[in-house]
Amino acid sequence: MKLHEYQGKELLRRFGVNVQDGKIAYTPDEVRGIAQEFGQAVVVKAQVHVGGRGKAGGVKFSTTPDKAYENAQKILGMDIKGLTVKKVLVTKAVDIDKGVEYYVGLIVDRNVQSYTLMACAEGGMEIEELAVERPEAIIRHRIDPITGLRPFEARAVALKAGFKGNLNKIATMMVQLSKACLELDCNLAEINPLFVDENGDPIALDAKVDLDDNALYRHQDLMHFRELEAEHPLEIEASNYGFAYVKLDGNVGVLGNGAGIVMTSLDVVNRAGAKPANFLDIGGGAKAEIVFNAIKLVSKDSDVKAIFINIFGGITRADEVAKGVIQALHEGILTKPVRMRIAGTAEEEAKALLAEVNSPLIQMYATMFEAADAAALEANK
Amino acid sequence: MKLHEYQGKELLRRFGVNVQDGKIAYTPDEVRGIAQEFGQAVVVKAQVHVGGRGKAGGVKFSTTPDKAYENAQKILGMDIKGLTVKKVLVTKAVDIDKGVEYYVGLIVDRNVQSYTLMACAEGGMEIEELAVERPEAIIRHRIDPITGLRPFEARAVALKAGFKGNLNKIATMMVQLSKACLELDCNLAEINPLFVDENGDPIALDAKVDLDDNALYRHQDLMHFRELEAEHPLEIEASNYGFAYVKLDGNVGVLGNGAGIVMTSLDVVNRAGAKPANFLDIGGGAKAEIVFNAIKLVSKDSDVKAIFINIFGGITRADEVAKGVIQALHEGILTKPVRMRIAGTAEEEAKALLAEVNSPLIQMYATMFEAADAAALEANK
Amino acid sequence: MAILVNKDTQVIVQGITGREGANHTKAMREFGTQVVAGVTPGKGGAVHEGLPVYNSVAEATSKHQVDCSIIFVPPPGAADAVLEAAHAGIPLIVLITEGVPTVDMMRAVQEVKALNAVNLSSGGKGIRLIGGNCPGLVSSGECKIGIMPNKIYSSKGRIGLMSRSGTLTYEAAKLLVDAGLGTSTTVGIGGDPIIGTTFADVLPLFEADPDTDAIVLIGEIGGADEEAAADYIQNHMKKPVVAFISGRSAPKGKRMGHAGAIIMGNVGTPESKLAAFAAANVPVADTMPEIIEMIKKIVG
Amino acid sequence: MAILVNKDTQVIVQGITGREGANHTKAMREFGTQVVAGVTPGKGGAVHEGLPVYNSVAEATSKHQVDCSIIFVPPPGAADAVLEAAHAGIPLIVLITEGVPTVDMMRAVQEVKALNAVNLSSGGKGIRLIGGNCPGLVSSGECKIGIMPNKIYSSKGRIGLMSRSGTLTYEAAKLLVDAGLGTSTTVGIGGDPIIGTTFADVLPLFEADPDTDAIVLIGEIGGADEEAAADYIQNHMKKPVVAFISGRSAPKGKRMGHAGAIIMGNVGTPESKLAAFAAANVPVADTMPEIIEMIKKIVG
Repeated sequence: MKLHEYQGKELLRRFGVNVQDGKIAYTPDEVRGIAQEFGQAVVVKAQVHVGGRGKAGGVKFSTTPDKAYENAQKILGMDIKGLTVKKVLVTKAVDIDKGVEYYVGLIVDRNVQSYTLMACAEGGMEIEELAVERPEAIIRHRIDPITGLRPFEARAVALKAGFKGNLNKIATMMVQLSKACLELDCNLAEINPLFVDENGDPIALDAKVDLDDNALYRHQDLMHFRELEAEHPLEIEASNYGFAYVKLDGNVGVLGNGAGIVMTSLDVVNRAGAKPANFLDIGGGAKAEIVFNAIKLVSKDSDVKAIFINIFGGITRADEVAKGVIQALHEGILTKPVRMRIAGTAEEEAKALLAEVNSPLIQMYATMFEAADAAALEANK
Repeated sequence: MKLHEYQGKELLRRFGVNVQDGKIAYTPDEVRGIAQEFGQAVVVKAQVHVGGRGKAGGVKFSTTPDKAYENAQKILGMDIKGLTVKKVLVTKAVDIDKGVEYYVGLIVDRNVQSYTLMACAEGGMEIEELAVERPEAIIRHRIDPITGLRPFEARAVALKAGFKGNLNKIATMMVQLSKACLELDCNLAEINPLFVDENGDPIALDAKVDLDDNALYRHQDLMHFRELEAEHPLEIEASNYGFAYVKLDGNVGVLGNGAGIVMTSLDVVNRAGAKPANFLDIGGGAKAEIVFNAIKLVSKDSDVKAIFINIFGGITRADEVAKGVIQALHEGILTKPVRMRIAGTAEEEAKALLAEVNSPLIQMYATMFEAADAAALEANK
Repeated sequence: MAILVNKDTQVIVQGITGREGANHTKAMREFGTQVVAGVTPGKGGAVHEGLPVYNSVAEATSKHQVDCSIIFVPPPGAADAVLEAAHAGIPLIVLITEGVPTVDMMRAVQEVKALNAVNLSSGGKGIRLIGGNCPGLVSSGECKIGIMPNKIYSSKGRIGLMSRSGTLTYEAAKLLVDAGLGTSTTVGIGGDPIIGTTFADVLPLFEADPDTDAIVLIGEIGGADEEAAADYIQNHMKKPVVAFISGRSAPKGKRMGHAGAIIMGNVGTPESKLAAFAAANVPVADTMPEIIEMIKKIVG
Repeated sequence: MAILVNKDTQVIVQGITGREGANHTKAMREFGTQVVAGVTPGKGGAVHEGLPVYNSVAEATSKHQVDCSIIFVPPPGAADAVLEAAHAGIPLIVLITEGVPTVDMMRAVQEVKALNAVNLSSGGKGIRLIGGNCPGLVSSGECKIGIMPNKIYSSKGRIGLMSRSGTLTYEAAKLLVDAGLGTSTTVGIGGDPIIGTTFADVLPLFEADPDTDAIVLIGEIGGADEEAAADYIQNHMKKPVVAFISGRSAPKGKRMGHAGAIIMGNVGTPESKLAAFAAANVPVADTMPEIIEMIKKIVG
């Protein structure tokens, strides 16, 4: 679960991380009020679940309440990568010229089977870009997931990264970030930029936190952070069904049983000359109803021109899949051509059911390639 | 820092431990009100910092609000081992006959250099007595202080101890207790009795928690638990001076620099045929003012008939000790005979200072034995 | 003999009384796996499908020779079940459960590795965790410790198969069987970000196995397991390996379901994986059927 | 040569820029100890009393041969300082700081022991922690790594001395010197509930030391360190040991200052300690001067 900057900061503050005072606002008037209350220069920052909002004009320094009002007018309602800005964070501004900007972040790293702490003296930049362009600029340190990061390790990382400022305070902030990750089950927790002011004190100017969905059951108090309107409506619906769903930008709806087979299905659709409209994993042992829901979901996507179903039935029975598809057809939900491959258990029964229905909308193929080719053909018509 | 039952329960509840509803009361009227509110049988329990309050009549089962009022009248103001009961905890009663009582506790155990979890199917008894009489009845398990107790270990301990009831819930309570110890820095955390009701659910009927004073700096939110009036006034004063002080029941005030030397001083006073009135460690490198404060403290104890000072000066200078004693004499605080041994640095200067003052109240000896004998002689006059 | 498990392997099932645990215990026994007992805390003393149920793994190991434990315990208790098995000294632990919190897995994997080192240094067989979020493993015709369909593993073959994905494993196994090749042992290492056993851990076992002639590796984008495997192959393997990578067309920076298949920086991209396999002279199939063609060319 | 430290031992001081650290660095150098550097995070690059100050222990070890670190870091950072030194591979770590939270010490001691095992198994010298809340250790006339008064350790003797209490150590050392005996090495193991090195850990070192003829053990009530020492003596020691136990008249169940001297159940009572020493044929002195009489009888 991705969190907004203001939510991430609220959580990090619980662990002692120094962040500037800030308040959330939904209207330019509210923004002016907050700026007046703070009585100093503020920054107005769009709260949306995408990166690159700075470049998109979603972050504006404002010297006066009126300037803040003006900036809020520009930012609220703005579209950033397809998402509308509905609220802004108004924070006290720091004097950027009187300090330095660093990067620190923790991320789940499968290569070291734990979190990796990353620290870089070049803050403010997108870490993904830096990781590609100059990986050597990033100091990496594996966190022991049982002990967590210890101050002595944090100091060593800060020294190695060449951070200037109060070494103990900067190390403490890293330790707090590590505690937050381990106790809140973060996939990712980044402070970028980590600003070190003229006194050497570190301040988190931004916070990017992503929580492990598998662990949300033990953080019921964080569930209120979830904002359904900020997610793609289909992603919300998918999550209600328990599906793993990712919206993509093509025209072939793709569904399968298992992340690996769905990823391969994306590849196969690409090979067939079309683009997948989504990733949809319906999981193992799927019954007719689950397949029905999956088709309902994919059919709602207006980008979808054809549906490619790729099932390898081990636990999943082919006839159950067929039943789900047929139900969707009968209920009038299925209006786009379905091209599918269902291998494995009860394949013959599935074929018999489909023969009975005999609809041109539903075609079954022996291999995933034939099914994908047929789906691509329909989608590209 | 020892906590009251109600404070201990409040902390354990934060970690998820199941305790019955309860409220604190200072008057019988308040007790009646709480019993009415609960609308069921209650237990009225004296909140004092000593063990054995049950045997002393400080815990009473009350079927009606009027009974609770009556019992509160008896308990409030009661003297238990020298402490006056000023408040009671009123809790919902459980049906003791419909369940079983166990013991679980964690204690800092220097022999395993960690906490030891102790579990015993014979609850309600004083664990110290049981440890002496039938140590084999107590299952002991070392806690890994880095990982804390894990559910599988807790289940194994519960099985070994022969606990009946919901195994997973009982194990969970033990895990919660371990988390509380590690996160709150407990010297000791006991649930005795751990009641398992007819459904197999565990409930903590009592809680005994003692916090590590050395770690209180990181638990500022727990400082309000400290109740100065519950401690011996001289212990409060000592703690303000930063002294380690324990009130004992003899007539010779004892002070020295270092826990080992003070303990040996107690032994020497005993050998001399007197009883120490206290343990007082003034610490290393003591200056005149610290010695002055120590004498002021010990002199306030009306049990003290003579004072034995035993200093081995390594960092501590003998002349500083002498100056402190002389200051106390001059300010009229020192009214009881001081018999002392000060070995080590600046011994000659100390002798010279004392010779100058030449008071019969202050005598210096070459060995701790002579000094202790002289102090015992004065005390037993 | 194949690797890791065979017809003599004695297995316990942690979480045997749950729905999944019960169903798959039945399927494993139908396959021929020697399931000797189950463990469900609080249900000790019960008998389930003719098998004794114990309160703890230690109780089970005190009564039975246990070579392996398979875990169906729900996510909140899954990592604890792994640690219980590891502390009881069980040499092979297979965690099927999907959706275990990542932090739990980090801690469990680290602790199992530490216990493994201690166990090995005191002359033991070591302690290995496979999974979580994996389909388990199966030595065809001998022993299945997992949830894969029985029928595609009924007859022995000589191809070692390992995969990060469940369904792709079945698909590959079926293609191998249909081609008249079949699998020696199939190991589903699991698709979660943090898993107990990686490709590089399994490769030396296949290399040493007289019943395996070649290995099929089904990888995914994300992480660097494939790169590490390529490195191992280049430096230590004599047997041929054929690889497949799914998700090669997935967009960057998107997390694809539970697979943890996310590309960060220049790590885990299809390009880095292809380059690593090229350097190790490992052919990479573009499609699943192409795997079979390549293997056939190799084993003749 | 004495044990643990000698004239060649090179020492760093963690917390050298604090008041205690600075004062005792001066005193140690006056004694003749080879202090080579100091460490204070954030003050790296400074020069303190002519010694270089580093930001980290690793920095210090990269520039100097370091055999030992003595720690004066205040309680909140003390355990972390221990771990820093241990992870930097320093073979001997002496924690002077008093008042370190018990949980911090539990974790540090456990981790140092694990690092010690790993270090030893890879052919290293091991990693040993002494203290906390201890006066340190001193090999008379050679090297003092601690806070004890210099003068009572100026000339070498042949009695090994170890103690849980600071001041009683000085007292015993002075009595030994005054009696014309003197100490080989004195080890203050510390009075806290959780410490890095116990009596039983020090005994084999004295047993193996050609410069030590007999050992004086200054114990206290509480805990079972004395019982463990008695057990070790009974089974492994040839050299004579004389013991002393302070607090024998202390009331049960009272915690005596920082000493952690509290009696629980039947463990740690004077009776159990006396019985253990009796079983090991270790004479127990009733008073400090009696220790000297006993030692004189033994070493003639």
